[in-house]
Order: sequence, then structure tokens, then C-alpha cells
Amino acid sequence: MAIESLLLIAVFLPLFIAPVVGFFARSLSLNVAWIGIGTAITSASLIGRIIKLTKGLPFVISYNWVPAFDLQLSFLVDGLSLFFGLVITCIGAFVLFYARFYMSLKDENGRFFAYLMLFMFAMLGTVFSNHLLLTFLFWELTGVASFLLIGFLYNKPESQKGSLMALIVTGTTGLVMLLGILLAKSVFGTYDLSLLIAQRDSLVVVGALPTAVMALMLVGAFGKSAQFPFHFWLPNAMAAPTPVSSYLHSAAMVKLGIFLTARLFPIFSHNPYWGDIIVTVGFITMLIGAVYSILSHDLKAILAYTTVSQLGFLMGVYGLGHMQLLEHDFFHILNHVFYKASLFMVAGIVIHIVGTKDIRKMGGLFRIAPFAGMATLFACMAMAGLPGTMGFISKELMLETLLHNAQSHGGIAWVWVGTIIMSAICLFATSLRFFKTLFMGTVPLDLKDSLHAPGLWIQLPPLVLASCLIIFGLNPELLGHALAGLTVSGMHAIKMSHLALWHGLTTPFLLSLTISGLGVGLYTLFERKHWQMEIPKQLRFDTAFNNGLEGLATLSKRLHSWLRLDQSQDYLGIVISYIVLMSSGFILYYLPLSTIRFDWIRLEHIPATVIGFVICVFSIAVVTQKKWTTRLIALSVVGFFISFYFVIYRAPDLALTQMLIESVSLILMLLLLSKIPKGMAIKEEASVYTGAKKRVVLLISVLSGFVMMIVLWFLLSDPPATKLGDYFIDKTNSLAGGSNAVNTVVVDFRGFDTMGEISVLVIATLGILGLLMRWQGPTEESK
Amino acid sequence: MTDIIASSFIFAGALFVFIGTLGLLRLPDVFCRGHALTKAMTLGTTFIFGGAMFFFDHQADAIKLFVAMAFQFATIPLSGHILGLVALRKNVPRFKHRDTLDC
Amino acid sequence: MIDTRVKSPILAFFIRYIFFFITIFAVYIFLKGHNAPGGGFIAGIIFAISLVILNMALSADEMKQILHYDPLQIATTGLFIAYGTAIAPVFFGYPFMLHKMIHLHVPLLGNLHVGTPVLLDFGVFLVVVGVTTKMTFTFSHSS
Amino acid sequence: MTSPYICSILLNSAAVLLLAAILLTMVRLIKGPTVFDRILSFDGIGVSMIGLLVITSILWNSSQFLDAILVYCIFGFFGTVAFSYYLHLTYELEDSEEGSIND
Repeated sequence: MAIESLLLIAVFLPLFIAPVVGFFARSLSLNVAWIGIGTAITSASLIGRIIKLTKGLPFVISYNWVPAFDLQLSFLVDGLSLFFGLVITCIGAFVLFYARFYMSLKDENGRFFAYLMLFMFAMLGTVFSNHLLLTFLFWELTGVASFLLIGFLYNKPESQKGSLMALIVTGTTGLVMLLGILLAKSVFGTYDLSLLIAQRDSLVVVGALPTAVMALMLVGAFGKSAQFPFHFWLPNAMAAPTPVSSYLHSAAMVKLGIFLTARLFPIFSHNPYWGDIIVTVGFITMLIGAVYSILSHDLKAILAYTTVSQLGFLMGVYGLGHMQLLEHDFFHILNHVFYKASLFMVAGIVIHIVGTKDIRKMGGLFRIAPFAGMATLFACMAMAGLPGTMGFISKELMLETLLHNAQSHGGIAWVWVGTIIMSAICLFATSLRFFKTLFMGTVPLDLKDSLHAPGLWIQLPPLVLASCLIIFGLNPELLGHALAGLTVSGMHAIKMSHLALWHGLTTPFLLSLTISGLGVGLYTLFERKHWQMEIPKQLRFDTAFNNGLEGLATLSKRLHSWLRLDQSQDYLGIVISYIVLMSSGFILYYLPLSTIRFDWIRLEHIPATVIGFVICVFSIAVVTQKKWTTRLIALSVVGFFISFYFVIYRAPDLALTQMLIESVSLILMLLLLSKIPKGMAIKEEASVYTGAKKRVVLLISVLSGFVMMIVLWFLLSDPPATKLGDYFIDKTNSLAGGSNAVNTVVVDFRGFDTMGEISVLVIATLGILGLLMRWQGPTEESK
Repeated sequence: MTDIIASSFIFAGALFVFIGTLGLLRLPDVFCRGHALTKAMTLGTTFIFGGAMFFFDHQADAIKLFVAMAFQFATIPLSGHILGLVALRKNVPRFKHRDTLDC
Repeated sequence: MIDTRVKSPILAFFIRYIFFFITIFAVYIFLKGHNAPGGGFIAGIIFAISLVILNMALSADEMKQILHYDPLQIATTGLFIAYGTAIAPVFFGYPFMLHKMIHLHVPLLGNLHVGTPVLLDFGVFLVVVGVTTKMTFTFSHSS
Repeated sequence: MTSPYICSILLNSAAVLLLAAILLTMVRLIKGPTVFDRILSFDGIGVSMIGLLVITSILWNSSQFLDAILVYCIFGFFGTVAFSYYLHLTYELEDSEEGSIND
């Protein structure tokens, strides 16, 4: 089959399966996961087939979606997207398998697996999309899917707060990215990524505007990958069920930022600020994540902070941009994916066994869950970077580049070497702590009886993932060959350097030895303190974020009480006075009063002025009368005369409509008034307006009338040259086949608006009925 | 010639409506005013519509006017009746001629 | 449901003829809408007014018996018709909301120029009738 | 005296009469002690407006406004009936009018 259909099936399959999963949830309940696993595996195999077909050459597929905004549904198939596609689908299969045994029967599984499918579709879409706007679309779709998944247990308050925070942060950074995309369109002239990558040498990337584009896009990436200023949403997203954490918040969604930086690398790598921004943000995040992971005690929070620090590390990979590092960037990413996904899965198992999330209350679980223990051992070794695992190789490579970079540039580069060493130490200590307290030592007394062994199947996925770490760690060449096929033009050199476990007694190796020694020291130091430390209050960004939200609410309440507006009419006063000020300001500033001419007044205007005078008399009556019925009568008389106006100006349609609207609103008002209980009616009449407020309202109304008069004078003194109506009148017969322009406009020319209006009409009625149903209350009580 | 008769009809109709309004002003209570106004208006509109029918040569317009006349002829008394009925049921204060009966 | 009718035999007698007359007038306005002042919206309101006047003279259940659909259903069918006429041309390959005029020669009435805009107008007509009557009835019946 | 000249005199004078009728009804509308007087005057204004409309459409010799005339009739009748229906639902004597009846 052609590559196009293969790719389209691979990407859109999860979207079609999502409703199917939802539909079968009632009958199959948990087994619906197998459908999910099936789709994940088919997508993965399709992507594998595409890899074989394209043999590493980039391939673009595009269909016209909205030619007006030159928005194409276009997909780019190259090494980077294929690699990420594989990661998403394979890890997806593992997570779904794990979720099959993790979720209980009473959960709403249909909804859960449907959201997971939706998420997989969104991820595949983002990864393969070639059109920047399309990337943004899928980017936000992942944000929505993560919101739905984090907030899956919607009755728990912390999952509500967590999902809201995740949505707001990723959403706003996504919007900033959209700004960047639009700016990119105006600066580079196209949305098409493959085009941009192809012309990367000729593109002028240095200068204010391109740097602005780069910075805005990077903010989007930082937001999604929980980098420094936006890192606080990831630990709060841990309120999601564990399969979600292991899939979204370790392997897939948070990697989007890394993917975007990798995608933009060939375009912006010549920009001088590219390296500085990414490296600073990345390494600061790495340090913060590592330090926080030591200080926090919730099982999943520890893992979340280690993810944050590892993401910082990966950002650094693309920030430094050394050929040597970039060659094996996929290796670094895979390393993190494997060990973090398995650690999260193990955490899920442990929380199921033990019941609490606090790491200090756990211990000695190896006997109960041996396989999970093995998986944690391998994963922690990789996290710590012990030799024999992928983690070791990736740390070695980074250390080498940093040392080489530091010798050549000096100064700031030494700071980065320092940060990476410190974060490596903290990571080492956390992984040691994670494995030791969880699986070694004695089972705490209060847990002794309540322990129950987890099933065998649930421990399988973490074990498989963790063992990959060791297999590829011992002989990286295996992975090297597989990844060689996925070269990305502009980033990977053609000849891949040799990946080896053992590089001899180089300085990085000595460094990693000292790191592990210091790590053990740090662990014992904290052990003696019985882990009492907490993350310092002021450093907690998420509490600051939440206080910010509540602060907004209290601010608006205080503003409301300061303005002392209790009745809704007072707001009307503010709105109208604003309009009056704005229009009078505009007139005084722009339109010289001299242009007003009065030569357009002619004899036949007399009847209109008479009617106008009568209308004024009755409108004053409407305002001054006390009883409602008299006001209503005066109002309908005003309606009468206004429709007579339309007759004078030869507009029969308008006269008809005005008169009928008058009658319908009259009957509705009357019926509504008959509903108001007697007591309320009298109180209402008395409190119309008294004293100072009356004068203010009078002033505002007089002013607005005066300003409107002036506006009309300007309009009448030089009427606009061409009128819209002429177009419709002379076109109505030829195009719409009816000679009544008013009706053809309503039904044919602007039929779309009519459809909108009638749906609004029905929706408004439903709203009103809703209010009415609830409103029955007072009439009954007051009777 | 027919134009003159027609416009005189319309003038008569307008006159009747005017007299009805005078009644509305002068008469003491709701029922007398309703009584005067309804009768005068029915007659007035019939005359106006009758007169107007001669001016429109196109047959459809004349029929429309006739229909309007018939509608008005039926509904004005009806609305007067309903108003009087509701006023009666709500026993709105009525005019009692003082000097002949009691004081 | 409290009986809110105005109990007067004259009204009861006349109300049917008035309702009948206004309905014919509404249909007339609706049909001539395309070429002369009129149209679905105006006809809808006129018909709604006739229903409201009828409602004043008849009690709730008599009204239900006359108008045996819930007014909101009328509104939604109107919506459905309007959306249907808008989407139908897409199935025939024409652009969205393209109106088709049919010129047929009916022996009795001479040649008729009927078109899909009338259907859209009819949708609007039903929506307006449904919405207005629904609100007026909920007000008057629920007291 | 050519006939069209007489016609326009008659028609214009009828229009003036109707306008006077409207102004007089307005006096009752503003002064009217009870609400029912105001409804009556509303009906009166409605009818005279219809008369005016007929005369204007004759003077302009355009048949466009005949539907408007019919709709005016409907609104006149409907308004009165709606008001009386409303009063039928809610009117209580104690919030009756301030003016004495025999003014």
C-alpha cells in the first residue's frame, strides 16, 4: 500500500477506535483495553512498515483543507517523527496492557480508554504534522486529552485542581506558541516545516524578528515539557491514575517540548541565542527537579520531579547542539522513556499494595512483589547512571561534551558542568532511596497484615521495559543500528559514531565514580535525618499559582463591593456613560463640528417630526408614570408610532415586523407581570430612583441623547456614497429569483446568519425555560 | 365623480372617529366611554375602508381592504365587550348621577 | 392548572373565526414572502398571536388538544427543516446552502416559481411559532 | 372645481381630523383615572392610526401598505385583549385610581 494510506491509517486509527472503545465499555468493561492494545500495535507495525518503505528519506503528504488560509492537512515523515511515533505507540501498548490489570471494574473504563485513544491520536498527529498550524491544533488537543485524563477521578478535589492547573499552563504556553507560529508565517512566509528545513541555510535566522519567533515557540515547548518557570504543573498532574502518569507524564506528552525543539533545531540552530536560552532553562530545570525530588516524600511526586530534571537534561542535549551529542539524541530519550515509564508502573503497583503514597511508611516489599523489585532495581540503576545501563552511556556522553565545551569556552560552561554533577548526585541519592526504602529492609509493623501480593501480569510491563535498559545498556550497538535508520536531515551526520559501553578510563568515568560516591554520602546524610526536610514554602510555584487564582476572585469581589452596585440597572448606567464618553471623545477629536450642514432639511420631513415629537412625549410618559400597566400602554403606543415612521419612509416590511414584535413583547411582558406577586410589585415601584442617583441617571441619559443627535447630524450632512442595499436590490431578482430584497437577503444571501439566529432563538428559549422551572419557587411561597 | 363620493365617505368616517374621541373625553366613567368609542370607531372604520376601496383599481387591494373592514367590524365591538366585561367583574367605580336620585 | 380563561360566551363563539381568519392571513403572508413584503418570520409571529388569542379563551387542555404537539417540538422540527435545506445541496455535490428554483406549470394556477428558500422560510416560521407559543403558554398555564 | 382637487381637500381634512382625534385620545391616555380608560384610548389611537394609514396610502397611491393595515388591526385588537386579559388575571380594586369619578 502507498505510504500515504499507511500513514493516514496509523495516525487516524486511534481516533476511530475511541468511540468504539467507549461503546463497548459496558459489555466488555476492562477487556476493552485489548482493543486499545490492538490499535496501538497495528499503528506501531504500520509505522515500522513506513520506516522500511521510506528508508530514511523525508516524505511529505499534504491535502488541501482550508485553501483560504492556506491551511493544508500535511504530514512530514522523517526520522524524528517516525522515532517519536514508534515511542508513542509501543509505550502506549505497554501502558494499556498495564492499565488492563491496574484499573478496577468499578472505574468508568469506557471513558478512560477512549480518552487514552484520543490522546494517542493527538500525539501521533502532533508528531507527524508538517504544517505549523496543524501542529498547534494537535498540540492543544493533547492538552485537552491530558486535562480529561488528569481530571478522570473528577470527584477528588486534588485531581480537579491538578487538571485545571495543567490545562491553564499548557494552554497559555500553547497560545504563546501560536503567536510564534503566526509571526513565523509573516517572517518566513510559510507554515510548511519541510520547506523551512529544506531552506535552512538560506533562511535569515539572525535578527530581532526570527529570534522572537524562536523564543515564542520555545516558550510553548518549555510549557509542555514542564521546564523551569512552568515546572510546577507536572507534580500536581500526579493526581491522575498511574497508567496516565506513566504514559502522558513520563513517556509521551512531556516529550512534546523535546520533539518541538528537535524539530526546530535545524531551522534555528544558527541563531546565537538558541544555545543560551535552551541550555540555561534546561539545566536550571534539571537542578531544581533533582533537588526537589530529594526533598519530596510522595512516591509519585519524587518520580515527577525526577522527570522534570531529566527533561531539563534532554533540553540541554539540543541546547548544546554538539554533533557528538546529537547523533545519539534518540538514545538519551529512549533511556528516560524506559526507566521512567517502568518506575511509574511500579509506583502504581506499590501504592495498590501499601495503600498510602508516603515513601517513609513503606519497606521490605521484595518478597511480595519480586518482579516489580527487579524492575525497580534496573530502572534505578539507569536513573543513577550506574555502568551497565543506558543511563550510564547517556551521562557519559553528556559529561564528555560538557567538559570539552567547558575547556573550549570556559566561564559559563563550568557552571553547567557543576549543575550536571550536582543534579547527578541528587538523582543518584533519590534512586538509591527509592529502591532501598521500597524493597529492602523490614516491612513496617502497621502494614504487616494488610499486604496482598499483586498479580503476576501487572508486574510484566515494568519488568520488560526495565530489562530493555540493561540489554541495550550492555551492548548499545544493537540500538545504534536500529536508530541509524532514523537519521534526521540537518541534525544527524550521515556516519554515526560508534556507541560503546566502555570508553576506557576517561575523565567522565572518573567523574561518574565520584558522583556515585557523593550520592551514597548524601543518601546516608538524609537517612540519619529521617527525611524530615520539606520543599521550602516560598519555592513552591504551584501554591503561588493557586493563590494567584483565588486572588483574582477576591479582587473582583472587592471591586464589586467598592462600586456599591447591587441593582443590575446601575451597570447599565456605567456602560452607557462609557459609550457616551467614547463617542463624544471620538467626535471632538476627529470630526470638526464645522462640517455639519442643515441644507438637507425639506418640507416632507414635517410629518416625521410630528410623529417624532409624539414619540418623545410618550417615552417621557413611559419613564415618569408609576404604575406598570400605564407604562406598558405608553410603551406600546410608542411602538405604534415608530412603526408609523417606517411607513412614512416607505418600508412596509419593517413596519410589519416592528408592529408584530411590539405585540409579542407586549403579551410576554404582561404575562410576566401577572406572575409577579403583589408584595414585590409595590416594593419595586417605590425603589425606582431617588435623590442623587436620579440626577446622575438623568444627566447620563440627556448626554447620550445629545451625542446621538450630533452623530446623526454628521451622518446626514454627508451621507455615505454607496449604500449596501443597492447591491441587494439589483441582484435580488437575478440571483435569488425573488423580487422582495428584504426576504431574499434573510433567506438566501445571508441564509447562514438566519440559521444561526434561529438556533440561538431555540437555545435561548431552552435557557429561559430552565430559569422558569426554577423560578416557580417564589410564587408558591409568597401566595 | 366616484372619487368625490369615496373621499366624502372617508371624511365622514374620520368625522365619526373624531366624535368618538370627543365622547371618550367628555363622558364620566369607563363604561360610557367604552360604549361611545366602540360604536363610533366601528362605524368610522367601515366608512373609511368602504371609501378607500374605490381608489384601488387593482382587484386584490380592494379585497384586502374589504377583509380588513370585515375584521375590524367584528373585532372592535368584541374588544370593547371584553374590556367592559373585565371592568364590570373587577367592579370599577361607576358613575351615579347625584342630583336626580339622592342628595 | 388554574383556569385562567376569560369566561364570556361571545368571546368563546367568536374566537374560532378570528383564529381561523388570522391563520389564513399568516399563510397568505408566508407564501407571498419571496416577492412582496412578508416572509417566514412575520408569518410566524402572526400565527403565534392567533394561538395566544386562542389561548386566552380556551383552557390549557383544550389548547393541548388543538395543538397536540409540544410547541418546543415544533420549534425543533423547524430547526431541522432549515438545517436540512441548507445541507441537502451538499449531498448533490453543490456548494453548501445553494438554493434551487423549480419552475413548474400548474394547470390551475399558471406557472409557479417555487424554490428551496421557501423551505428555509418554513423552518424559520416553525421556529418562531414554537418559541413564542412555548413561552406564552408556560407563563399563562403555570400560574 | 376639478374633482381631484376636491378629493385631496377632503382626504387632507380627514387626515387632519384623525390627527386631532389622536391628540385628544392622548389627553385621555395621560389623564385617564383608571387603567381601563388608558386601554380604551390605546384602542382609539390604534384605530385612528389605521385611518391615517389608509389615507396616506391613498394619497401616495401605493398598495404596499395594505398588509400593514391588516397587521395594525390585528395589533389593535390583540393589544386590547391582552391588556384586558392581564387585568383579568391581576387587577385588585384597592390599588384603584387616585382621581374621584365625578370630575
